Amino acid sequence: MAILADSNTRLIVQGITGGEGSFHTQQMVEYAPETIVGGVTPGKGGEWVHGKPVFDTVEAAVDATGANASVIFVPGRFAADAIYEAVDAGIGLIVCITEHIPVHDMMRVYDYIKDTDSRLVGPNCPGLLTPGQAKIGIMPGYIATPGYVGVVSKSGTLTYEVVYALTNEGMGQTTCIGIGGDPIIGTNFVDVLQMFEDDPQTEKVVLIGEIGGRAEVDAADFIKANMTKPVAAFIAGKSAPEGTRMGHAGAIVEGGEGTAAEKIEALEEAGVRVASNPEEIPALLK
Amino acid sequence: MAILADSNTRLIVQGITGGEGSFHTQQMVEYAPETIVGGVTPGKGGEWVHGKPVFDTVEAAVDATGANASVIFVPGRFAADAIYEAVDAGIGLIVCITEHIPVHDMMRVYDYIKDTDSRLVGPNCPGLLTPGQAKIGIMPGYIATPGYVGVVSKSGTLTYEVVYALTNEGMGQTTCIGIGGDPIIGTNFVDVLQMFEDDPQTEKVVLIGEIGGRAEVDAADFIKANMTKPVAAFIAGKSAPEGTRMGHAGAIVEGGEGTAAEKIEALEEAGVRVASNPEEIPALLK
Amino acid sequence: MNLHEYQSKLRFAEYGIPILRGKTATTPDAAYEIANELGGTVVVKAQVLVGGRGKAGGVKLAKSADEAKQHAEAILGMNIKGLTVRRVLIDPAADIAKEIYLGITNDRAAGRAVMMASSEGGVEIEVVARENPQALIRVHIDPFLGLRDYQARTLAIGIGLPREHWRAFGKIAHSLYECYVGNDALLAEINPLVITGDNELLALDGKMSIDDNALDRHPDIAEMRDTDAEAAAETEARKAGLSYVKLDGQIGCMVNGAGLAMATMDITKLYGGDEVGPANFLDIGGGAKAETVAAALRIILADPNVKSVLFNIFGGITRGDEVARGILQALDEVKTDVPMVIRLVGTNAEEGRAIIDSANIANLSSAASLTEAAKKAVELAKGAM
Amino acid sequence: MNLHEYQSKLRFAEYGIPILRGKTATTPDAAYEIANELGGTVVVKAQVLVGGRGKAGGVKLAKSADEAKQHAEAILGMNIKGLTVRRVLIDPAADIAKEIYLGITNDRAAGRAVMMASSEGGVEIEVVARENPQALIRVHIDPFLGLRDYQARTLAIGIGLPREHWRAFGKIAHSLYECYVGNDALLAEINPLVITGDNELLALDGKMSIDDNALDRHPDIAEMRDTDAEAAAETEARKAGLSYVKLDGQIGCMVNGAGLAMATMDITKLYGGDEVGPANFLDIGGGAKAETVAAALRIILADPNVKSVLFNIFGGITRGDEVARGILQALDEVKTDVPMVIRLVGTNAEEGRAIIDSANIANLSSAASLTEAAKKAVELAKGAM
Repeated sequence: MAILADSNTRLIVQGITGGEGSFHTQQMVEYAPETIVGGVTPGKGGEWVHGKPVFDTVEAAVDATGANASVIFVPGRFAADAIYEAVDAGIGLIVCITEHIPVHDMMRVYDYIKDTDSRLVGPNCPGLLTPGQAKIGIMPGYIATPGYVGVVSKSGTLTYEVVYALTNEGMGQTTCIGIGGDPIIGTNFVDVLQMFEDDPQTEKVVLIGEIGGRAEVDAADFIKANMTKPVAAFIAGKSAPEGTRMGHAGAIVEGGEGTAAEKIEALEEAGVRVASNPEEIPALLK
Repeated sequence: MAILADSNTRLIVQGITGGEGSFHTQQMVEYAPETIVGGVTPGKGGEWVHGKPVFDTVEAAVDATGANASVIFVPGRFAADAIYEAVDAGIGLIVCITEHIPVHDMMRVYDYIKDTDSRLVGPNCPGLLTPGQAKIGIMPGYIATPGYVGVVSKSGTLTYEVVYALTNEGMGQTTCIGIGGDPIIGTNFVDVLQMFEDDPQTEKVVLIGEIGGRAEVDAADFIKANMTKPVAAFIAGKSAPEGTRMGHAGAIVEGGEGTAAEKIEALEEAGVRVASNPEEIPALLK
Repeated sequence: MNLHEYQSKLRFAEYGIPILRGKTATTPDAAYEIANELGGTVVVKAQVLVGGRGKAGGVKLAKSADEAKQHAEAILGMNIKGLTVRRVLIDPAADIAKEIYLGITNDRAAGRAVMMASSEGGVEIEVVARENPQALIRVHIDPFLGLRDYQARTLAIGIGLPREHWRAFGKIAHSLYECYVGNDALLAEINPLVITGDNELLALDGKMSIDDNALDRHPDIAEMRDTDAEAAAETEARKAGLSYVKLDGQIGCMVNGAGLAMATMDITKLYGGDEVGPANFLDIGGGAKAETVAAALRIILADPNVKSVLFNIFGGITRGDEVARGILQALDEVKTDVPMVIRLVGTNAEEGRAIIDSANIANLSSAASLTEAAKKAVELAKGAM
Repeated sequence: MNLHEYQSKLRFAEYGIPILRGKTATTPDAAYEIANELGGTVVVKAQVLVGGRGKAGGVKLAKSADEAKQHAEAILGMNIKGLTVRRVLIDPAADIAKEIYLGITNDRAAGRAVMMASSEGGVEIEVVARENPQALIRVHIDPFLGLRDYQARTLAIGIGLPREHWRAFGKIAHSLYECYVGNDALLAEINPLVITGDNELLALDGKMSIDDNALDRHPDIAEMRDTDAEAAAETEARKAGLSYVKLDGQIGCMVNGAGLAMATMDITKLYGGDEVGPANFLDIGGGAKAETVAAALRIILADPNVKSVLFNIFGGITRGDEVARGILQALDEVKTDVPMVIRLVGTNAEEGRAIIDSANIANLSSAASLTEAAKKAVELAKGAM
């Protein structure tokens, strides 16, 4: 078991012929060859990339391959369209790696997708990894190993850091998922926490948050009310000054809201063990 | 029992202070005083019309009165907005009497409302009447009497004609509903036929259609597949020439599609008894 | 409201769809000037709001300005399916390699716009839909998202358009969608959309129909209404707020409500058989005010075929006695000898009928039911023939 | 990207929001001219991208052009919270009867835009939200439908606006929404929106923040970027495609990934305590190409406070040996004596560390874990102080 993706996933890559798309397709094919069934680039239908067929539209790809998941590598200005196309073609899991999508585009996407059966992860996220089974996105496969810890994070390399630390301590993972740090994202902490709570294989959960917004506080409320499994957390940006954006489009403390301190307080109050250094996480889970 | 509205309905009138709104509010209040709980006209909050309080917004009206239904009498260019306001305020049944709403406005309304819990009847319809219990819209109350026949129609006065004929023959009605003849309407024949089929009090059903579109053919397919109760029908426009619009925004035979002949054929094929004169309907139901 | 080809194509051009830059003429001399200015071979096309003008001889190729003038002379004033041609469009002749179809309209069943493409351009889309339905590719459009790139691509792929044209086709599809929405159109159609010998895409012929209910937000379009293309009576009815369509029969029908008006037509036809039938569709709308009834009566009686008149008024909320008085007042204004039958329903309908009867108007009688009224009107019409 | 008050208000005006038609000056003489032209009492307002300019003396009333010139002289060049004032706006003085607040931003939790109004204008909205939350009325806006009339009305009613102003307020709310969407704004705020003595509504002060990710579709806005308001290093970093924020500490941090960069800052602070801490946030993005590392290093070393540098690179897909070579190449370009610690993770990380160590660069050492690296960098910084 795992969440969202496993060895039965049938994934297509939107933007498969682009530089990023092609490179990461190769990585994904190497990691779990059977799970990658094709790709889409308009006008390149009929070509092959890393042994996988390319289609002109998502619908054509779905018809030919029975794809049920898609990962998006197209440039920012085409990304919203790629998401709409995947939704309209009935793709159940859409993982958008693309960064720099304008907030107004994402507000429309968010509204459109919520009344459909599709789930969007991201945008501007590393995707997800179910060790030994499926890799959707850009998370390096070698950092993870199968096991019983679920990892959910707003971040990219910081996630790798924590997953790598878990693996080094012999604590394998069910699924590692980066939900992205943008202001508007398709899947939030609470959604994933619920999935981990429901997943029989996941025994413990790691949450990696950062300054900005109140998603971590909502997560704390959810954990307090609904979670039976132990949760450890790290919140990045304790030392960040107010009013300054720290890289991520969402990482900014505005009007005193969204500080690391208040998030840590809420999480601790919900019984979560919060690390002051990401390398402490494995110890907190023991 | 009845469908959509009964003596427990709590109705507000959007556009209650206008000429049409005020006149028909009076009619509705006379018919079923308890079912009318107030009205909305922006800027007129605090006034009273026919003994009913006026509010500035639908939300305020719902908060104060517990309204669960709304009837809309505002002019065409404000009608879409009035529908959105009613939907957003959580009104379950929205009956739009207003005519001349542009099709492009209605396509947006139709799309917006379909993912909500609200049902729209109309626009450009006479509304509905559950004899002895509730009157929502402009159908004259005196033509109907309580009984066991459900009536659904695209038309206005033609509906009155049929209902009046039923009443004169001693055949009372459960609910009479005019769905409107515009190209895009919120509730279609099939929706209402399903409700009549499910309504234990309704024993027989009358369907009144007209040329244009294929709603009557869809209704025939539905009746054939799903209905156990007897249905009689009349289709107006047998003598209408192709390519000419007959009053209703939707009543036009285009490219040979939507003729009365093909509708009558489909209905008869589904076991419906189709009248060649609306005054025959009561006899066909006996 | 339907737009002429030249009007539709100018709208298309505003939205970036490539068209031929022809001009219109209402005289042969003007046609000569335009053809001369354009140079080379031109096409002279009747601007008339009806299909089948090609077969009727309303579209002609001209190799010279003189020839264009001759063709214009023949086409201007031509009667095509009852409409007189008052304007021709002179377009440069196009070098056509391939004709396709692209159109958009609202799909009632889906509640959405549907864009359709077919590799068979120049053919009426209804014919393609009927005879070769798999050749017609459709995409439904979310009214809030608008046409998506992938949908335009789906159309291009579906009609087998070579890849080199996808980009140009996609731009035209987007433009057509924007033109459809921006003008509150019920239909916007490019037929044919041609690929030229130079591999360019070009809208050769176009058709738009605008939603009458939205004309108040498009005053520029409302001004373009071609009243020449309407029967005079229809123009008059429209101005009086009535909905009127002239038919071929002998019984003038005046009814409140469109559905009831159609039903009334149907019943006169039912009882009139092959001999007499409805002379018109006419919906006078809610109530029966004297001035509305008078206007309607004038329009009905202006038709020389009319041998009897049938009033069918279902009063709804209005009282029957009020309706009766309104009708008498109207009859006072519009004097006529044509026999008339009136059938009134509503509160106080009996009082209404009594008022009609006691007015003792020789050519006006009343009936209790629709069936009775229709039969009477049929007999009266037959008697007057 | 934040816009100045005058830029925001000009955008508002484009969308039909009433503003005062003042002008900006960069010299006292120009301020005199503007005040003279406007006549009467004027307000001289510092244009600076930071709050609290009023308290800092950056907003002054002037009864004459001479007085305006004096105020401009005092304000131009003034330092407000670290930013130098280079421009003043001269507006006619307004006759204020009442101040309200109207703003719109995106609500992350709802995934939608939220428009907010408060009867307490002129106060920072965060303060209202904290101290008097029931005074802040909010409506969430469907991105496809846009602001509805009834929502504007809900705001007007909620803040107790007299009915006579609903219409004008509604128009401004719609315009502000259109301005927010049309400019891809993250925030558009009128504060205060005033009711004048003549009962007119007027946007007296405005603030807009534009989505950096959308600037390529707003080249006109991108050109308005006020690089004076950025630290020079931030401008340089932005041009190099780096995300850099200067902080007050002594340890320069170079990290790939924003979250990891923040975590690295936090850990240097954790181990540095009150004595030393992070000198910056710096995300070099994916991979670690030599030229990117070199540009980042130059920016870090330009800060005279920096006493040690900490590289924390999680190679992801990239191989550790490649990263190590990229860093060595960069160090070859940018010579420095500042002590540096490098911590490398990724495939072939050990090989990478071996390459670093064998390069035998006196001031560069490697560490295996983030904790070890941070502790080392702290020690090195303390040692260099």
